[in-house]
Amino acid sequence: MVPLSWYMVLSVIVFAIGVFGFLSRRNVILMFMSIELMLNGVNINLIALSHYLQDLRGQILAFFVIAVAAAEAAIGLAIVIALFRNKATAHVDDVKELRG
Amino acid sequence: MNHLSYPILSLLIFLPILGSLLILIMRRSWELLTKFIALVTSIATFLLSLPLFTEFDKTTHKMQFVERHSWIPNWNIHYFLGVDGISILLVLLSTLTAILCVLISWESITKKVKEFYISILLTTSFMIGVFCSLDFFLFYLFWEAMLIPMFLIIGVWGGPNRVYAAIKFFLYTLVGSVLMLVGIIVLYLYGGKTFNILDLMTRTYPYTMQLWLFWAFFAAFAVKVPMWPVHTWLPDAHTEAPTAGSVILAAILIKMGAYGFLRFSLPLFPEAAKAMTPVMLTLSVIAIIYGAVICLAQTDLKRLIAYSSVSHMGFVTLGIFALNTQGIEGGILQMINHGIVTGALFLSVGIVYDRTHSRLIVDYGGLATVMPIYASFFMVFTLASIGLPATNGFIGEFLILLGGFMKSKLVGVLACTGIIIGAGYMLWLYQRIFFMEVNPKVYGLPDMNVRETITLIPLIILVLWIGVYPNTFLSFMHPSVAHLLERVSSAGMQEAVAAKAVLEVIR
Amino acid sequence: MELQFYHVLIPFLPLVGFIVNILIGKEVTRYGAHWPGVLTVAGSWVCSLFTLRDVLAGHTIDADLYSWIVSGTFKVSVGFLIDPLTAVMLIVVTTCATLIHIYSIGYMHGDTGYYRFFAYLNLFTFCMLMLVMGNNFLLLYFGWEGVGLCSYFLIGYYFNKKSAADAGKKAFIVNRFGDFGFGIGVFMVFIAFGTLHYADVFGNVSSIAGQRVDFLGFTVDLPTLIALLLFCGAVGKSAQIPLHVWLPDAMEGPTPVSALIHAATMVTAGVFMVARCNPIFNLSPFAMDTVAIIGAATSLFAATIAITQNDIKRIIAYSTCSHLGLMFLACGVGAYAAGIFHLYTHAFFKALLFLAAGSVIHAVHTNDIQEMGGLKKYMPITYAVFIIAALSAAGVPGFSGFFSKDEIIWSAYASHSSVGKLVWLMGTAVAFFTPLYTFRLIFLTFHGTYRGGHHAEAHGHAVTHSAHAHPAPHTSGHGAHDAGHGSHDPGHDTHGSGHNTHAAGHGAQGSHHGEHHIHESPKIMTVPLMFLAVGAVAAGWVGIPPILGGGAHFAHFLEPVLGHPEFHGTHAEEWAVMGLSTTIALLGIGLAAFFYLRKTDLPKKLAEQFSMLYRISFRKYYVDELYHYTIVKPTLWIANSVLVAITDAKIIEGIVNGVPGAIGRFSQSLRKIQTGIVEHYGIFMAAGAVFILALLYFMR
Amino acid sequence: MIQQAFFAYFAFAITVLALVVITRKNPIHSVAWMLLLFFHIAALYLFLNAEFLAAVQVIVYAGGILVLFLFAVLLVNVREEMRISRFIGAGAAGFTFAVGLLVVVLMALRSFIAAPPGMYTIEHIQQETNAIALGKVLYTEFLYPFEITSLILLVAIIGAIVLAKKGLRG
Repeated sequence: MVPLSWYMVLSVIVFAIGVFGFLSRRNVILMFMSIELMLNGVNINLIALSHYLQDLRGQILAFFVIAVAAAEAAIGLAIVIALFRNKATAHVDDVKELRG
Repeated sequence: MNHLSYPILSLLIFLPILGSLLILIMRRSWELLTKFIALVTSIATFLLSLPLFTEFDKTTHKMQFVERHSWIPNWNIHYFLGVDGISILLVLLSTLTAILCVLISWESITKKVKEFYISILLTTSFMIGVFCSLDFFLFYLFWEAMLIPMFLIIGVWGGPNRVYAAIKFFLYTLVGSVLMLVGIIVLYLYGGKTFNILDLMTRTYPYTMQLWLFWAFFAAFAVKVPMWPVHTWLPDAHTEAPTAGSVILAAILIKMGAYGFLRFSLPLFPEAAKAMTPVMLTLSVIAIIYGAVICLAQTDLKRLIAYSSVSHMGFVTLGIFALNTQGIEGGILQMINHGIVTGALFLSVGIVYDRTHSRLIVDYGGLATVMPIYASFFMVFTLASIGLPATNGFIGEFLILLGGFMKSKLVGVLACTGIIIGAGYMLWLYQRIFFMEVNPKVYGLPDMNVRETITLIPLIILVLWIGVYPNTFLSFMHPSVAHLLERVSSAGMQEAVAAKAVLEVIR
Repeated sequence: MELQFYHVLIPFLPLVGFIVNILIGKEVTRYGAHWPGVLTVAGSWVCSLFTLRDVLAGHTIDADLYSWIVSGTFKVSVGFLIDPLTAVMLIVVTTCATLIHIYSIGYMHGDTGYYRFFAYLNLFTFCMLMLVMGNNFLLLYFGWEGVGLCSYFLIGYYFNKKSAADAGKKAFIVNRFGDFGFGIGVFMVFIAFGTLHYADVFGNVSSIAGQRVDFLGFTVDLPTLIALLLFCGAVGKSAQIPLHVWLPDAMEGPTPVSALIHAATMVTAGVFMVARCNPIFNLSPFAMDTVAIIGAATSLFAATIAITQNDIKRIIAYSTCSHLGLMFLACGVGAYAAGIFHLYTHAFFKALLFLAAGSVIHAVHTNDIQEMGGLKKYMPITYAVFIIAALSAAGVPGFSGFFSKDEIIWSAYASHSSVGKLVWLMGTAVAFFTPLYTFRLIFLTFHGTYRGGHHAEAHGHAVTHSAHAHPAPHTSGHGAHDAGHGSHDPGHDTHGSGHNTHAAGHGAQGSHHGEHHIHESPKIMTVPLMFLAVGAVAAGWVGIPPILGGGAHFAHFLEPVLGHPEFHGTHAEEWAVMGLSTTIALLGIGLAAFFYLRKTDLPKKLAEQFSMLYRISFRKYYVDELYHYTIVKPTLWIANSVLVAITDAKIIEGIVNGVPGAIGRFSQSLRKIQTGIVEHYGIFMAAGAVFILALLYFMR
Repeated sequence: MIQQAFFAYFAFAITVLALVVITRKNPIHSVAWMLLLFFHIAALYLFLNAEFLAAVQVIVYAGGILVLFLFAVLLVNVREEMRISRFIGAGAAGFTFAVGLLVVVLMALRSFIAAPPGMYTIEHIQQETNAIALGKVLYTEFLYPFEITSLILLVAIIGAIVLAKKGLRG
């Protein structure tokens, strides 16, 4: 029997890798992938907990996470395309409209 | 209690709101209809306010035309309205001013016409509300609500530097009001969980607390008046505001401060008010002289009149804090007078501004040749402003100075110098605008048209009426002022009695 | 006796005239504006005569019309007090006003502001009558300010001209300085007596005798304080030192205005007020002495200025100052009746002097006596009345001025006043200067040869332009034409007296022979002159002193109001004083004749010899300059440089704008964090997450 | 023991693949590696008796989202990243905070205390199958969230169309 903590550690590691990717890459698409990584890390944790605590709510939450991830990917990528059309770049550091 | 069969004060407050709602559903292209609705509404409000004048019982200090309904029972908040001798004239002045503002803006406002008249009508409604409210919550509501349309009037329809002026006006008044809010909450908590102003007035508060509350309320009222040294928003706001905005500011809005002193500061904190009298008198005298001297240096017409307001309102606060009958009655009368005269001066300036689009004094000259009727009207208001006998300004200033003189001779003498300088700057202004050679820039300007003449005539009548027979107006005040003074002086006696008792205990 | 209808009509008839002319003058009455103007004033005059009859019958009326201001214990009414003093003033005011109104019909003929002129003149008459008839101090103040206002309007009547507008403003503001003291005096009266009603104040006047009050940190004698404060107002209104500066400038107004307001009536209001308040003044010897000294000093001071001036109206204006000083001198030594008597005779001869001068100006279109001369052959009537007025002013026996002036000088000599002898000396000196400058004026104007040809030529051209209304402005101020209201030529002092077509015709033909076209003024102007001349001769006969076989009826008439001063002096002394002042006056006339008829080059030489004295006199002792540099400039400097530039802009606005500014700068620095780069936001987010998690974990 | 071994493999593979995904220069490669990563995660779900979610993982992530990514990558300039440095300047900071996060959460994990187990035992789920058990809970207890999720998806669809369409018009 694999202990719960192993799953949790794995989940944290995947999440941290996602964070690292998000912070260090400048390509928007890769940043989105990093976000997906983070979400997956969370999902692993949720499903593992659902399994070990014998409670389906974990799986349902993961299910919602996947749904939201799909929505987010759709919108995010649409934004990327719009951005690329307007500025011909997919690099976040070229986008400085928010500069105060 | 209200002896009329209908709730007259509520009608006065809600009629302009109704009118503004009606304007709201107008199409943008129906400008003329919009204007007429605004005009009819304001005239209707004025006519509706006339029963106040005729039905007012001048023998009692009690609140009249009272309406009281529970509003938010949880916090003991009431919809509580009523007027007495102190507020009734201001209500009437407000309703009159509304008509004049609508008339004077008839042609000068060309953009966002709908919104403008909505703002004017809302302002009217809130002004009346401020003067009628007898519940602190309701009062504060109107007091602050008033800022919004006024802010818009300055900020949207004002001159080139309007945004700065509007924000300055807003922040200045807001900072003062917030301190008053704190004061109101303290009163609520301390005074038995009620916002009822009349109830709160019957209580006595510890001296230290009175002092703190006095200054909290002072912050709000002094900014509104405006007293020296928190007056600097006024020139900017007046200068940048459109004519109607200046008129409302001058005629009503800055009266709210002086009204606040009379309605709240004196009866609620009588001992603090008495203790602070020297400070208030000093500030008033500084305002009178400072405002007058600084007028001599102005090059902008509206700015000059704005600074003269500082000086004239200095007289009002001087009268109020002279704490005697003559001073306070003079102060109230001077509030009305200043509303009429300065309002009229701003209207007059608006009339030429519509023609020349310049507020600079150097752009005028010889107008008496070009616009003789206009020059005559302006002359009457100038004379009223410098307090010539038989105009309203004289009666007010005389009573105030008499009151001030009875309080302290030094104050009286110093305040009198304000009158000399007042004559100086107003006549010099008049000379530079109307006399001497005709400035090519004003060459061939048309004289006042019928609409403009109609706007100014009621004010001329009031100027002379108050000047020749002021008792019509003074008689409204006598019982209320006497009651107020009784409250103030008896508080001191209680204090003295208490002090004596303490001394005896110590012995 | 109750207040009669015609008593009330006296002041209000001219008010009706004013209202009619100001409302419909422009459209309806226009060049018939004199009808409402003159008729109402004449009506007042008739009513005044009835009133005089009542007063002579021994009635005194003190009645209220209505309650004016009521506030607490302060109650004041609009009401009239009619007693001998009022009656005298009513006669003086309405008589002069009526004659001058009639004269103005001719003088102002053709002016576009014709209706305006009569409206103001009526308003003035109303205010002046309110001033003299009011039964309380506040009504006195009302009239006081009202006449000041009309004076402002009328001095600045040619408002397109800067000097006129300036002069009007100056008059008003200088008067405000006086009124400042007067107003405080009124307050003090209220504080001392609890009322402003004359009867109550003067009835209880003994209650304040010897009282001392605290005033601005000084403990002073209450009657002295009140008297001096009230006197401040009189100093302003009656152009006494140090507030005399406005009167000569006031000559910018049309000449009838100078005659009515700045000679006969308004400026004498100060004397009237002091006389009216005599019970208060009597309580304070110090205040009385001050009044006497200031009066005497002004009298001498103005007389010495008058001998060097060249402007015909200014000379008369300084003469007015001087005579007003004499009246105060009389009041100051307790001889109020003498002061009022001089006021009464002065009104006639000074109004006559002014109107005659106006007639001259009307003919020659200049104020400068150096450009006149030899006019007696062209203007015989004017010359004759001028001589009469001058003789009366100079105090030549037999004329009105002699009796009043002599009474003043004798009163000064004979009074118990501590300064009596001093002011008597000064008064006698004035008696020398008065004929000197008056006859200098006459000789330079009417005798010798005409010196104004060149000027007439230039003037003719200007007028021609003006009359033909060239579209382009020629001289400064012609802008008036362009607006379609042009009527007068502001480039010239008095041409504004109207007569456009008339004068233009002259100008056109008279450009080379200006002298030939000088002629006597029309009847409408000369007839009032003749009436006034009768007054200037005979008005004083009602007050002939007992020593000359008269009954001093005037003083007896006023005795109920003004009391009877006690004099000490023998008949011999009285004869001596009278003889001295008369001799000196004749000497003055002789000297003037010597200088300006015989040795006409002598004055110039003397002026060069004593150039400093001459310049001081010519520049009016530099008082205007003194005020300009000590009051006007510093005030404006404070306003501009200190208050606007420093206090308001720097200190107050600094604080006001400084607080939001500091917040703004703080926000500016915070803004830099918003780089707009997504990674940075991400890193901060992550850092925040780490921080919060760590916090939660370790703080657990 | 076998379970541990399998877990060890999958855990290792997931970690390595995740690292590979975020370090590729070419986004297309990243997408490809990510596909593999998602299959591994789906397999891990199977170990945890979540068959339905494993299927959803494959269908939605691998089949839907990744294809979307692929389209996006193809639409924008894929080659660009290769010309510029792979990481931005803040890479070091990112690394620090990622590691910090890892450390903090791992430390926090030590004090994790499991709640008492619920009613959905493995036997119970196996008895009525995972999908049915999940469906019952989802459509009863979580009906409103579920509906809201559907709304979110609808909004996302419309939003994506609007955003993309605007770009096309420009």
